[in-house]
Amino acid sequence: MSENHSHYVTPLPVLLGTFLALVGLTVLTVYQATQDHVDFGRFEVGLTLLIAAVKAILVAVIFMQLAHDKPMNSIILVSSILFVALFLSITLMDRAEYKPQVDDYVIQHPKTADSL
Amino acid sequence: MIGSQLFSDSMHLPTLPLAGFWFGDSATATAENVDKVFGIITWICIAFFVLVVGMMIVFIVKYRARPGHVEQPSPSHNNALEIIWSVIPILLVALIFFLGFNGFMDMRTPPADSYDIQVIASKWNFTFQYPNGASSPVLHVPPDRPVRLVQQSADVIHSLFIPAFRIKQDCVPGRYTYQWFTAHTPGEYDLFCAEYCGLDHSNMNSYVKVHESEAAFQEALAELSKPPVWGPDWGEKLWREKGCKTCHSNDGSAIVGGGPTWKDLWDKEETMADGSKVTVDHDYILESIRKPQAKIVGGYQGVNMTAYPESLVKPAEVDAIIAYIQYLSDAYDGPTKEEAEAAAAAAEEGGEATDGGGSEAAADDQPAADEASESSESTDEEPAAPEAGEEE
Amino acid sequence: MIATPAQIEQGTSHDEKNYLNVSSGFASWAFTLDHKRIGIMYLVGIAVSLLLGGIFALLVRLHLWYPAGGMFDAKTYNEIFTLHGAIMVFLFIIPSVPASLGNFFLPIMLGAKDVAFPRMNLASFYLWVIGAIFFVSAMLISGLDTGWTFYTPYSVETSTAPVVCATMGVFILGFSSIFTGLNFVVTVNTMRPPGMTWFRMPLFLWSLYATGIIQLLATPVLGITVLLLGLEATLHIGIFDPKYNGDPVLFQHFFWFYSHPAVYIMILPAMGVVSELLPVYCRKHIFGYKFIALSSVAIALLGFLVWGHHMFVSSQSALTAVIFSGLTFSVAIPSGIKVFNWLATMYKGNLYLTTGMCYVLSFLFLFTIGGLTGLHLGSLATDVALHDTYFVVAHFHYVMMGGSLIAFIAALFHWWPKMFGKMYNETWGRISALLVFVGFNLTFFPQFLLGSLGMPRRYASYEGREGFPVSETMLQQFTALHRVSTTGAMILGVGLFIAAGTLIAALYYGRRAPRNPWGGATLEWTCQSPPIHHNFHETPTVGDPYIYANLEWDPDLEGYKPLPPASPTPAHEQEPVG
Amino acid sequence: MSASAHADDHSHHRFQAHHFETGEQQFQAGKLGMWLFLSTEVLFFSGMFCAYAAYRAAHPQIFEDAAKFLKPELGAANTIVLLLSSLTVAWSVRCVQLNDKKGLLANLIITLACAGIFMGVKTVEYSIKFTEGLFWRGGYTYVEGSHPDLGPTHERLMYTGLVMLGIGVLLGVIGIVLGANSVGRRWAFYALAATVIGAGVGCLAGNAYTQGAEGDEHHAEAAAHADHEHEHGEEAAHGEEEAEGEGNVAVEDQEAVEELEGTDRVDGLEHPETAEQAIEQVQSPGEIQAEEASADVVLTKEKLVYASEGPKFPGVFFSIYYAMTGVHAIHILAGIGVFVWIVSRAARDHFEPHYYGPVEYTGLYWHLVDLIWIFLFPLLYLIQ
Repeated sequence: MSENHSHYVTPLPVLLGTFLALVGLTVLTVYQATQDHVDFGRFEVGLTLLIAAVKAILVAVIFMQLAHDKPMNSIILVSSILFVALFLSITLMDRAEYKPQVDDYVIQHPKTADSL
Repeated sequence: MIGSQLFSDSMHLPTLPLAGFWFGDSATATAENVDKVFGIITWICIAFFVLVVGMMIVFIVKYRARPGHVEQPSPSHNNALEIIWSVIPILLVALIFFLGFNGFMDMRTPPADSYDIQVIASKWNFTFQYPNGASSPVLHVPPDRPVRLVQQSADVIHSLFIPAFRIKQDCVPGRYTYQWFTAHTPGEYDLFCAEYCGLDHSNMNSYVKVHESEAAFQEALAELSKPPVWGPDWGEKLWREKGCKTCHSNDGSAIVGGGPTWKDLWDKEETMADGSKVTVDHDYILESIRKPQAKIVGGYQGVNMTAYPESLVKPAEVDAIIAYIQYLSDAYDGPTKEEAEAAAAAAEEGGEATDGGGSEAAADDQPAADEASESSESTDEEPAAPEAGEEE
Repeated sequence: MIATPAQIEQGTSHDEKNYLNVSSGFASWAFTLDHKRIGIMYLVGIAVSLLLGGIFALLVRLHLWYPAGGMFDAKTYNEIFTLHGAIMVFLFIIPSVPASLGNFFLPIMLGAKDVAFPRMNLASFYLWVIGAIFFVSAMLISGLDTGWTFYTPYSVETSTAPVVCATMGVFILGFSSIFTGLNFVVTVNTMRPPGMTWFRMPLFLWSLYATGIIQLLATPVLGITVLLLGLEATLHIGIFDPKYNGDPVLFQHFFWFYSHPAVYIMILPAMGVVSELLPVYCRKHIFGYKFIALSSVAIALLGFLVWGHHMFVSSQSALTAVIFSGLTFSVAIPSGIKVFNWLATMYKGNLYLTTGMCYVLSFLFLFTIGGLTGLHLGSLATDVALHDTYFVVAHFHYVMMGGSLIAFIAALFHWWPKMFGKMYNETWGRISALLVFVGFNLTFFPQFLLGSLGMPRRYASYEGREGFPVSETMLQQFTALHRVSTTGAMILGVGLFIAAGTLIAALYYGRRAPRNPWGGATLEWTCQSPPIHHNFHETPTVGDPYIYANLEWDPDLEGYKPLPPASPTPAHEQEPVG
Repeated sequence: MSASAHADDHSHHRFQAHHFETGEQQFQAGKLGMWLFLSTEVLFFSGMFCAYAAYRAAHPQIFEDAAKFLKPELGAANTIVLLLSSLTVAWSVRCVQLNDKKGLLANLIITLACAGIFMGVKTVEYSIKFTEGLFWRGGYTYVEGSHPDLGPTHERLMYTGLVMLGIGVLLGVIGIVLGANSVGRRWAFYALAATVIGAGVGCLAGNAYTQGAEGDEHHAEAAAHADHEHEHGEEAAHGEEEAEGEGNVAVEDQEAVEELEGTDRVDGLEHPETAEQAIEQVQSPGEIQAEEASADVVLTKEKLVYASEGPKFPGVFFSIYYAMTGVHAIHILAGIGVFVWIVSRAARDHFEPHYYGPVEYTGLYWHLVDLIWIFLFPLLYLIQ
């Protein structure tokens, strides 16, 4: 190790611990989705995505070292996610709004087996 | 109905002379409102334009570099000034937004009792279908009655635009779209396709006919719902209106990017792309209309004809088209026009005699037999035309 | 601007090898990592694109002289307007100011030797070339008739090969654009010299920084959009094509999420150019520096919130339309702030009407009209009437051509002496500016009237079809206005050719340019004309880039030279803005 | 951190570009550039996430039906493989910071092997779907209830895996021979060998697992099918002549449609024939039928829409599946290419604690690719 080195070096236990946590969360989410005992109904998707988000944050903060990096880099990542949210939210809101016009048309014009 | 409430408020705005300079005819209340909003915005624009360009010209004259003239000290920033020229525009654009919002909500909110006309846009035609089953390439509307256009598209995106009504709405394939208007001035107004839709986009125009009275409208509608008695005549009309014309010639000429000509097509033995041979008969033509990709004549593989389901071309119309194709063949031996008309006259006489002279039936039940079931169902909802009785 | 001893001894090092003659041969250009040479190569490519797009534009105008269309059949006309739009947008305007002038001047204005990633910079240029080749091949295959917007399902229904070719081109050009933006943002962030705080950066850099942000955040969405479009056209993945259960309106959301911010990729650098040139030619400190700088960033960010105003009649829901209309007006504010600040900068100045200044004034006039007519289109009720008509065509030409192109030409005249070390002919320059101004207004103002009368855009003829003629009054109005417009276009074309001729003639016949012909106080005027390979011998010191009191006209140099640092300046002008 | 502290005390390392003042400036510029690039990647993928969300929101049924064709176990295995590779990448950065060349190379090689395994498993998944006809919308040929013979596919996959193992070993040997006098070249071959061997292992393991799982499934399905037939016995008695191949509509549904037509008129559109058409053409994909076989059926508007979308509609799910995983796989391939180059440079001692930017940047890229998979996996495989 170079003594005057100033970049943050992630300790090995932290790396390994993060990895184990990630594997644990993966097992958890697969179990949650495939078992039949507990059904969260419509919250299932949200729960699955929540677990994914926790995993993503672990990777970003520890593996990608955002915790010990310049704040600018975190700002970049967060703002890109904000723009994705903007894009998705308005587009999806619009689609939900005009869905009836599509549905009515689809019912009136069913596609048959041999049409495209 | 907040929209129309607010909308009626903005009707009190003074008329601005500028609108007349920019726009042509206006035939709806919506159009007048749009013109007013346009006028207000334009005046605001002119005020700002004069301010900016006027100051610019004054500065150019006053401060231009010339012998003996040097720049004068002045502050390089002034927060109060910055805030003033940020806030005033904010207030003005808020006003403009509000005016536009009012008019728009009105445009997008058809009255509950509006008269529905189906619009089927296809390359490169609009077909307007009326509740009694009649259809036409020209939009016929009654005066002073809200009309809702229920729009769909058979192929790509089109947009129905009536400049004199200041309305426009895309016809999007795979869904319905709507717009409405109440035309108050009878006359004929241009109608355009405003969304680029390919080769003949610029020829996808038509016109709106706002009739003088409800009676005249009903009369026109009754006239429209009579199919021409002679098949080839009707077929030729369909050939023009349904867009067949753009790809299939009727005189033997070849159309670039189009399909086979209809001239002498009947009974011809065609060689398909896969080598098989097919004789052009009723079934083959029907299939080619419903499922154009099923059998493709050799040499036309790249041509991608749109399928025409029953919603676009009814069975009777297919028969008319077939009659027209038969007529285009040299070997045509079907009835002549005179014979057909004589036969129809005879049939009508017979029909009248047995009918007992029902007055309502005369107005609506004109369509061909195969359409009767549809029209009788759909006319239930139709408010009875007040003048229908007087016509008898 | 505080002068350093190194700058005072200007004129002595005139004979040093500059970036143009430091090495020669094809390879020395083709593989150069020098941002200046890359900028020049971009400039050449962009000029060729402009010429090509301009020829197509003139063909369109000539064709519309007659109501039935005078020159081409409908198919050819559709291809020509598509190529005009696509070439102008993707190959010309988007890279114009940033990739050529930005590349050349951004590092110099920062006092840096190069951009942060010179190799990526070169890659960006070659990606542009490859993208352009794809476009040209789409043109040669012929049949690209979708309009530059590639709306589905038409774009997946018409002939596939040219569409796939063109979308591949767009995809690649997108990466070129991303690389340029990324380079600029990183360079500005990490390579500012000591003393150059954020609020001491020249405003041109602020605008390029804001542009870079848009390029980074918007362009990838275009990338995925055209990728999915290509897959739709070839494999029918059913995301955008209703025939396969896709949604064409979804495509429009995807497309405009990029393409609206792209409008600001086009106009922001132009605004930066104006903010840079105006104070120099007025000999005044820019008014409201902070407001102009921050309004650039505000425009960049607000530009992402308004894409739906391209879709008011495209059957997006009424709710969405109302939201987007409201947000659209928010963009008017920072644009207005800029215009007022520019005007205030002229106040009590000493205005030198050089060619550059003439074009800048032209910009102010045209951009004001372009911006104000945006109000008609942002307002919902009027947009329904005006959408997809010539009103829209006129509006965006006033903004993009009257804005971006005019500012681009202004910048070329302003910086030409620095880039090539030669002065151009001022008389011919002013003539070109006048012709362009007159021709432009004659071309596009009638189009506002055409549009409000109801003339739809992208029409190959305007007499109506057989059996359905356009009404007589309309036809007469359309014909007259189209003819005025076509006449104007010819004048505009002549003006642009004279401008190009003036600049090219300067290379051969122009007198040698001094270091600082206009008296600018930004760092590029402290280095030699043309600059040496590494721009500066040592990192220059930095002050306020808009204080001109320390510069003095020297008739011998025929340019400005710095006064000794001790010279007193009026207190209010020294006041730091940052 | 240390930008200013660093500025004065460092001699220029050999890879410092001329236009940077210090190595630290270069490092930070590169890192910022990489983060900006990653933000563009996030936006790039957002388009596909948007398409996913749009279609899922409109047709949840389709997505749940179609997802049953994906094997969560394979996805989970791939997730863990990618997480492991993320760990080794982070670890390799730590190694280079600590000047541990052996650790750096070892970690990078493991990363590449993981990338290989990931691609191997993906090959298995894609091959099997192609055999079953589960293509994107335009090419979708899957027929409900059909069970294509997967035997030849499994066989082919097994040979593919074995061939890959062979190629991997061969690449290793070539590395030893050709790289005798170039350590960089030798390690580049080792890196490639590790990737290809990984791919072979992934292919074989994935193949073996799916083959085993299918066996079980067939048994279970056969049993379930018998029950199913039983339930439907009564309806069959009503007489469904056109039952062959196309699927059929439950008779109760017809009444429901009539009821719907009466009550829920579709926005003023009077097309009496269309509702009938819908009934005629409802190709009830097995799922609806199975669920709605019970007595009290109400054919909701949603179900009517679903039935009207056409038999190939589930292809839209696979369009999005292939687009998302395909683009992701392209990113993995690009990452593999860059890592091979990094291994080669690392072997040539190019990196040291003062200059390791390329390792860090590539690592960031790799983490992002992993990050995207973290979202793809539950969205595509775990929605039920």
